[in-house]
Amino acid sequence: MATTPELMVNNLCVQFGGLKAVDQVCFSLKPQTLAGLIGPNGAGKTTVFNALTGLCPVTSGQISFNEKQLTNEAPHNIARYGIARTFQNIRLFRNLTVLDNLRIAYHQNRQYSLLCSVFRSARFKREEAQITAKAKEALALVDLADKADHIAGSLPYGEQRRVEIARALMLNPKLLLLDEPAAGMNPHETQCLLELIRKLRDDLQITVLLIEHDMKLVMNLCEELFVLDYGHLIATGDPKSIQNNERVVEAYLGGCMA
Amino acid sequence: MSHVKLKTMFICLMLVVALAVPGFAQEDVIKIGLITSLTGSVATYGQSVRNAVTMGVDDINAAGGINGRKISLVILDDKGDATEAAQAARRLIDRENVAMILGPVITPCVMAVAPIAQAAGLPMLTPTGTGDQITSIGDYIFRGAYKDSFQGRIMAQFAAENLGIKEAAIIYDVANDYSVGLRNAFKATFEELGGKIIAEESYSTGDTDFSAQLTSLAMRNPESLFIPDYYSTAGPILMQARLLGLDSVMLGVDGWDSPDLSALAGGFEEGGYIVNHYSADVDSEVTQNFIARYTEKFGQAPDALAALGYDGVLIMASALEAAGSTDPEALKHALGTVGDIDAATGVINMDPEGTPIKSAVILRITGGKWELVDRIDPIGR
Amino acid sequence: MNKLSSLIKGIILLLAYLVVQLLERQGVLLPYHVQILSLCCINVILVVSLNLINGFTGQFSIGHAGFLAIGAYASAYLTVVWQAPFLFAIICGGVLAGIAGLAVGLPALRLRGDYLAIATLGFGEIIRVIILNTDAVGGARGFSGIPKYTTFGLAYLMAIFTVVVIRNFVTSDYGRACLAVREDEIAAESLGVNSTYFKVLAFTIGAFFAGTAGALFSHYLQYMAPTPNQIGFVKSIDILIMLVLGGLGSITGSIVAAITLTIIPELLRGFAEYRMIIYPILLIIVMIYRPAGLLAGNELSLSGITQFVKGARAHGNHT
Amino acid sequence: MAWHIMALQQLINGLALGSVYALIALGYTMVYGIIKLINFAHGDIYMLGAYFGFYAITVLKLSLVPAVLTSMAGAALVGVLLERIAYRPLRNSPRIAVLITAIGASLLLQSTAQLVFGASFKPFPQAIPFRRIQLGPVFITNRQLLIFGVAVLLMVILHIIVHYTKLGKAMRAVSMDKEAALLMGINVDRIISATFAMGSALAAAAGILVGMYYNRIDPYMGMMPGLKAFVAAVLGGIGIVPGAVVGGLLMGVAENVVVTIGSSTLRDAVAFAILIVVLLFRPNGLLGKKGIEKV
Repeated sequence: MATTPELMVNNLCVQFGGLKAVDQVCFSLKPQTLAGLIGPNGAGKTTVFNALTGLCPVTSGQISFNEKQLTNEAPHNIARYGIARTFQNIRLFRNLTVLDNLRIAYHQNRQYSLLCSVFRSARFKREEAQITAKAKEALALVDLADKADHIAGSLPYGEQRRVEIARALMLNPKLLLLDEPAAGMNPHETQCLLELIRKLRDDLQITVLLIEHDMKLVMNLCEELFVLDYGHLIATGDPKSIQNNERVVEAYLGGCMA
Repeated sequence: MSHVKLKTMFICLMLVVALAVPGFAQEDVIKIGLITSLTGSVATYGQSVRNAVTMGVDDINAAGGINGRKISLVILDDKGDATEAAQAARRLIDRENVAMILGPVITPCVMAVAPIAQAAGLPMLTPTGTGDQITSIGDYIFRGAYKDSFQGRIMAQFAAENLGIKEAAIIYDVANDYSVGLRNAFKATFEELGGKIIAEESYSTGDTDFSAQLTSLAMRNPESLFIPDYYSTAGPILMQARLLGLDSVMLGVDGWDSPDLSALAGGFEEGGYIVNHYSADVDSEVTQNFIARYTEKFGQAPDALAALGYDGVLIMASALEAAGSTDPEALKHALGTVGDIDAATGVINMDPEGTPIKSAVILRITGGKWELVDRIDPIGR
Repeated sequence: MNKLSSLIKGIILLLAYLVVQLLERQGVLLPYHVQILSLCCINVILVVSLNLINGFTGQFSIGHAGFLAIGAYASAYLTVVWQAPFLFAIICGGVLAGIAGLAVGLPALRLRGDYLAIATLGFGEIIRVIILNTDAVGGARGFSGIPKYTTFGLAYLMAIFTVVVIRNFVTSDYGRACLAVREDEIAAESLGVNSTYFKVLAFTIGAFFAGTAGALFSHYLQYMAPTPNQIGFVKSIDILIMLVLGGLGSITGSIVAAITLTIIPELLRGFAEYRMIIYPILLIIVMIYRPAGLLAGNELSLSGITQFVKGARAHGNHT
Repeated sequence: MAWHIMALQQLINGLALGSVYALIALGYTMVYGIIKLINFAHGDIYMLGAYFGFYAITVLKLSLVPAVLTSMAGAALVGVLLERIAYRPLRNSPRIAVLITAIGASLLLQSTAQLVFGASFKPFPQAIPFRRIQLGPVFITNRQLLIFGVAVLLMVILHIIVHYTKLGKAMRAVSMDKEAALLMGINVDRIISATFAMGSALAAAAGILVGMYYNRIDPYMGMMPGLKAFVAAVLGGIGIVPGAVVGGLLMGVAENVVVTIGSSTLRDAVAFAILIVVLLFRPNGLLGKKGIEKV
């Protein structure tokens, strides 16, 4: 396993008007780690994700991924470098089929040209078949192969979350960012999710960074944790050390009482 | 969707289709098609023409028809839209088998219909189309109105020669071919005669506020102002011009001729000059008779378009009579040669080129009445 | 199966053309009817191309007549002044309109919804005013003397071409990217879809086809006038009405609506003043009962129709 | 007239024209604020208002103020009925469907008016005399003053209603979140009806004023001013009451400036170009707030 960090975040600051949502955050991720980003509500976790994926402008600081500068790149370019994500409030293309949701994500890897698609060349047909096969494969990975032709918005919540993960996988990502993947799941579903994420990391050799409030999942799954509070990174370490970190406990308790 | 709703919709549709099937035609009549604008923003002009044409046709039928045959009129609406006018023309030619087309009313519609009539070899006569280019489309295309260039020239000559005006300004509708055509002709002739156009402003069809343009014009203080547009727009322009302090001599065109001009201009039209086909005060019995009967029948005095529409029927009738049949070739020949038609807008002589030769009058508004100032006999076209 | 159904569709389309030709020769279909059919084809092109922009990519353009105007005038200028061959003129008209579409697509990057609608409307009116002030194309007098090159056959062929190209486009990766932009721009971006590019692309392709429709139109009517109902916002709104009536995002819906709404005013013509009362009432009734359009975003398909004929209950939601 | 005096005069003209746009735009923006509908029929309600006023003065022989009130009541009724019949069944449908219905309603009102009132242009009865008020080198007509005054007055009244009355509070609640307003015990249907009534009454007042100002009414008088007023509302930031007035005045002044310094043939094109440029820099209109999309 390589030891040089894959993702490096250096002094990241994100400011909305006068509000510093993320302040001087530094962390790095080694390849194929299962990492968690935790912290009380409003700590700035999703903002870090948004900054990483280019969805909100970085005020200062740098983000690099495999030694490429990603700071303030357009989101679609970041996707091309191999960072995929899911969203806290599931952003599936609700009116499209599950299969189409996945096929859209293959966009960056499509080779055929506009003319090929308009005139339905052999190349187009071959590649479309490949895309469909790949999408079905990804669906099978999240155990939803039989739902390919369903309209995405009509699926139950837990399945939608899995479709979103499968869709992210279609990008062939090196880093997968999961924003509260277990939200709204029952304990059984959460357990399945845990196994799924582990399997994905092992089978596809990807790095996973997730935001999660379900501490049981986080502690069982993650190998490394980053704790955010009011935009500051207050602790880093393995789950054990975090559990015993006083500042973290205080932040959470303070968060509870507020 | 429930089946009941589907059914209702279906029935509605069927009803429409059923109602839309035209009635049966009789054989011993001469079928004439009228394309005019009954809906849309120029409907007011199109309805004037429709009223006058139906009145004219009723007159002819009451008097026994043409060579014993009555005229049956098929009226189709074009919404003031060129595409629709073209459809209407095809329908008249192919389905209604009309002997001749009257209309359309506005030049864009005429220009869309003319190539169809020409290609089909069916005579058509627009009573009101003034665009110069209309009659050059072909030998089957005729009109009852002046050409824009004729009328614009008459007014320019009158202004320069009779009124001795040296400087003129123009305000015109840039989106209306009638207005643009008249402006071009006026400008050309006026400058030819040594006059100077010191300022020009324009507006678009549908505008109601002219204060910006008129303020600009007022700064140049022109000796005269030429307003080539219909009464509906000329009226408000006249009012706003006077209120903004323009005291130029106002020059107008036949489109001003309407009983509503005075009210629309708020009385500020006083002293203005227009070119017109006829003078209500002095002209023939036909004119007087037409005005009286139209007013009685439709509850309002006829405007220029109504008079032209009525004359369109008279021209058509004399041509049908002269041709003796509805044979397109004969009818075309007749339309180009009939003459001495005593019509509501004066005596009309047709010309094979398509535009009638008729005299023009210059009228002046004095004390709220049109007063004859000058009569100009046609000097060619 | 796929090949077979394409073949069947091709044969049906060919047969339809032959039937029209035959009926015309027999005198059953008058030039009047054929002219209406040509207009139907032109409107199909306009509506389907607007569907790409408004329906599939989720933008809100009400300036489509501006593209039509560019195609119509440019091609007419080419055939009248330069005596260019018609096909060349059509392509030039389309390309010029496409370039204009590119220019209009740019504001679309910053504007959304009603604001974009107003910007496109403004664009359409700017085009119209420019044409109105260009003497080389007749200005307010209109552009006359355009040769009658548009035949039913050509319009029919172009309509089929447009439908096939746009259908192939929307069912390819390109089209899926457009759909993604429509559904959720942020998610689309995070999946690597350059939403800017696809918005502009949709505008450009839509405008190109509207331009070709314009070329067909000017050589159909033989005269172009820069009036609002010919090339202005009234025309744009007419196209929009057809699109929404057929259902956003449904190509077959667009076709059905374009044909229906071209024929209905024709059927109503005899009603004179009442015509424009009946037409909007019909429109309102249809919208109330079918707010998502006649086909509600679904496509009519051969298999759907056969299923329907067989009385299968599957008809309804998915065809 | 010197150049700078003319510029000043044109500014006055522009403000008067802008007031006309603003008067119509107010109604657009109110309805939009509540149900996010571009009420295409608004321009035609304005036309109906002018006709109601016309008949109130000529047939019922009312004087100006009662005629205006009658016409406002009539237009309010039409507006409420329109919403009930044509828009309410579509409240939960895609916005575009309602938009098309609104276009249909607009066509219907135009052609019905044409059939009932006649297609011709009618001179509006002059209920007040013409007067020019000299202000140093420039002047203003009493009608321009009236239009300007009424536009500002109505804007102030609307602002007060929206911000300081119970009805206004309810309207703002409905415009923010219909479901939540419903849960708070607000009768959403009634608030929407009230909005349509108010918007339509405003349009009717505008119709009469404009009819008097320009001295001419016809069944299609709502089309172009309606379109321009809508553009003005968008320019100011649609859904925002002061935005309608700012947008309207700006449009009016811009059109006059174009005529003064340039060519009047290109007036509409330049006006629209200005609009597009402004929107590019302020994508939500001049007074519009930036909508932050939550990720």
